[in-house]
Amino acid sequence: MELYTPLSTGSGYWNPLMWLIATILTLIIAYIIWVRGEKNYKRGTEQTKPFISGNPEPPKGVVHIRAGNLYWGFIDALDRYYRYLIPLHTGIMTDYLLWIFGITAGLLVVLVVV
Amino acid sequence: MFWNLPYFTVVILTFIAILIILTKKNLVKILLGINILESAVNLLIISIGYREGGVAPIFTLAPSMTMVLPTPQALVLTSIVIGVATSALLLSFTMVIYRKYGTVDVEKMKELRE
Amino acid sequence: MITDFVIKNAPILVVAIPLIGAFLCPLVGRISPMWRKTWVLGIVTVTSLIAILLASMVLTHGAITYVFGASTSDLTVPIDSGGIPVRIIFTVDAMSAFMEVITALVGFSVILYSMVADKERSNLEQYYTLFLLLICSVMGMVTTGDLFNFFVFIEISSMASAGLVAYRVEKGRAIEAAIKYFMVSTIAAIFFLFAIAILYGQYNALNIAMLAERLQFTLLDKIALILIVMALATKCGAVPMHFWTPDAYTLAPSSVTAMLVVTSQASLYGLFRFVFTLYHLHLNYVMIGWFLIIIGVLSMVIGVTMAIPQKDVKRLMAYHAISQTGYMLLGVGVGLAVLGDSTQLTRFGIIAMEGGIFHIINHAMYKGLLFLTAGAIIFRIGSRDMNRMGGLGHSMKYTMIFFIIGALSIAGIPPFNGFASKLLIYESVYLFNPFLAIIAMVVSILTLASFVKVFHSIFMGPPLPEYSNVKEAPLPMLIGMGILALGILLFGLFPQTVIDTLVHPATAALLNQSSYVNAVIGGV
Amino acid sequence: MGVKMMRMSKIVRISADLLYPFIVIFGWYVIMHGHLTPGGGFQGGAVVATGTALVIVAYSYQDIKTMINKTVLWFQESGGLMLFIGAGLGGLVIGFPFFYNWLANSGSLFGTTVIYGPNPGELNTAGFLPLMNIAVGTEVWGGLTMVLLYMLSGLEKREEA
Repeated sequence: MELYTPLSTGSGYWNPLMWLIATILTLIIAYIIWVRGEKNYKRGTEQTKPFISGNPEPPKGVVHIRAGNLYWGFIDALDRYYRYLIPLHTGIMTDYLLWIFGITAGLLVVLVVV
Repeated sequence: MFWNLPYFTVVILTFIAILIILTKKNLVKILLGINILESAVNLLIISIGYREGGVAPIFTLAPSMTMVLPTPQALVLTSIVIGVATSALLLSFTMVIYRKYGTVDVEKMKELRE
Repeated sequence: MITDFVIKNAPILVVAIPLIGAFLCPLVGRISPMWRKTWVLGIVTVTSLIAILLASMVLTHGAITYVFGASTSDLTVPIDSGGIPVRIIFTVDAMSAFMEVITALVGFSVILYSMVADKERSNLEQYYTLFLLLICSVMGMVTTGDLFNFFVFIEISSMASAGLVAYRVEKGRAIEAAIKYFMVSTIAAIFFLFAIAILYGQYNALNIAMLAERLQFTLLDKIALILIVMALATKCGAVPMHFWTPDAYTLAPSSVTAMLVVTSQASLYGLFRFVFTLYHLHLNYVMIGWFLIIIGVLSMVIGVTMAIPQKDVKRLMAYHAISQTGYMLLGVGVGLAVLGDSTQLTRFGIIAMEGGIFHIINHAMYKGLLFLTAGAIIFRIGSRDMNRMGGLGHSMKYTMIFFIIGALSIAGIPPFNGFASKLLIYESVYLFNPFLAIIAMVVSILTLASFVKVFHSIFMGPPLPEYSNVKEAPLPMLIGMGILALGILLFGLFPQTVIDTLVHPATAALLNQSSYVNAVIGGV
Repeated sequence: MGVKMMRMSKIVRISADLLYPFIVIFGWYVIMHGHLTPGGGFQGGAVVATGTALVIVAYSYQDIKTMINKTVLWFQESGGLMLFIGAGLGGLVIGFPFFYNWLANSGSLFGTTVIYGPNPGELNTAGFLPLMNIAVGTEVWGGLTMVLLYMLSGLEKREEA
């Protein structure tokens, strides 16, 4: 009996333990490379500050991007999709029920025709 | 034909109830529609349980004839009990909604959208 | 002595113990809050243990039937009944056992979490009464072998969960969510009752096994099938009947939301049970299979795209719940669409179904965990609006770790359990129709994107001044989340073990209709 | 008291008082004969609760609050359900399945053996079915009365606001 069987997916397999070992190995290698890096920098000077094209660094509170501003590009690009999708969720209870009755009626019609 | 009359009633009641549920705006009227729909199902089950020439399954001083199976009656009793609980819960919700929102119009009841 | 008793009566005890617990809760709660806590926790622990015991019994010895009111508990067909199982019967096969395990796991962690999260609320006796009633109804839905009892348990679960959703009134908004949810569930339940009436009228039986044996697939049976499918698809929140889901999931207390996820999975179980066990090959399986696939794909796409612009953290997660339900419908729908073709069924159909069913337990765990972390955050800062959050990673480190585990799992990132089930679905669906598999992968990427947004806006960034005195969530809440997180990790690391012990028997039980029928009426 | 006392006229109140015991007795008749005739716990309990509804209609809310104790109703509801489940679990204790009719034909309470087929209908039969009818009747009585009271209290709050 085998100690550990990987997940067989019909056309391949997936072994999380191997994946975990590979990840840990990669992390160790990355750590080794990182440790060998430049050590003689000075904290709190220009060397550790982020470089924003020469502009002064804004205070931290301003930097935090709030949730509403994330992915505006995505939503803007799909505007024509969202323009129809969001108004569909009207929040009116009768509409919810209309969908249920409508789909059922549609299926029954399909059934009678087929 | 005549013995099918209960089934026609079921169909008519169902359509009346669906129309009420979908077209009325008043929450209380929609609740009445749901009650009518429940009655339609109950009538359907009771009509299914009917057998010509059978007597009700009550042993007390019954004539010696074939008795009908009491399962449909039991089902309808249970479903009436459930219907009562449903109506009570929905009516209490309606009362709270009216107290908080000042309306029982479903179209004005859309704080939750999108 | 006591073990014999439990082993003999396990199918009824998983339903009866929460029921007794629920109705004694108001009386016990009068003594003191401490007694109430101990009582509720004890009841849930005992129920979960018995459910797991029952599942292990079923998985080793095969399906168990339990007959109410007979002189012995396996006398399914009374001698004077003419070969018809007239009594109320509980049938527990591997698929039911699988659902019992889910309910036991999530129910226990959620109650543990709720002990602290909800302790400030009023009327806790009624709250826990409804909560235990909800657990009881879910257990009942997955154990019953009878159509009408399934309807009764659906109604109990709707009532209990509507009451729980409406628990925090929140200026009437929770009531609005509850009334929408309850109205939709009532309509769905009435559809189901119509289907029961149609089936009973034709075959004079309510027992699933008996009906499965007698079914002819006439026009009326087709109508009944559509009513059943629509009712249960509505209850599990598939697009386009999903509108109640975000409302109810958002406004319910977080622990309740985690349990509502399990309730909708139980409806999904009912859908699979009736389609596979009741109708099986009589079914016009290609059409119904494609119907499940279509609503599955719609659920995935619309769920995830509606989730991205949300600002309310729980509403966002609720839309993800819809989206993940789509994966299960897709997986099992593919299995259903090739049900009659045995070569294709063995080539990818069974794998697709295993993926879909494995996803049910994974989803119940990681979605439960995510709702619980959201609840912990709301518990500490008192707001659901993500625009007002930020920098909480500095003060709520463990919550953040649990959130990361849940989020990576839902997005299908290795090595967590979401990846394992999604991989099964991708590979098998690709063999069925590559286009569907590509949609599933894109949806997975969008899921990751939307959880990156949540993670960034809640935990990242500098500590905000208004949340400077926010502390870590209390220990029982962390333990509740930790149990689920541990489950996610274990299921992710040993997927094949889970498949072999739980998922494969469940799939086999669904596919093998005759074994189910024999378990109930084979002993004649 | 600032709120107007909304009670009906004296004739209605006296009639309600007079009718109340009859309604309760009729309800309990339906409950007790549940295993012999149509009806049973739920129907009888609903009838008994109707009596309370009549009293609620006839008197004002302030009067009702002093007449009915909610704690008793709570105990009634929980107690009825416990009796029901307990009757079901009674079979388990003596080694039979859930809902096994362990009282039937035992000769003791509700245990008289009946002949199969049409019979005059003896009250002391049917095992635990009458017990369950009593349980359900008590529970429904308490539950429906409580529903009525809560709805009434909702109305009262509305008037005060």
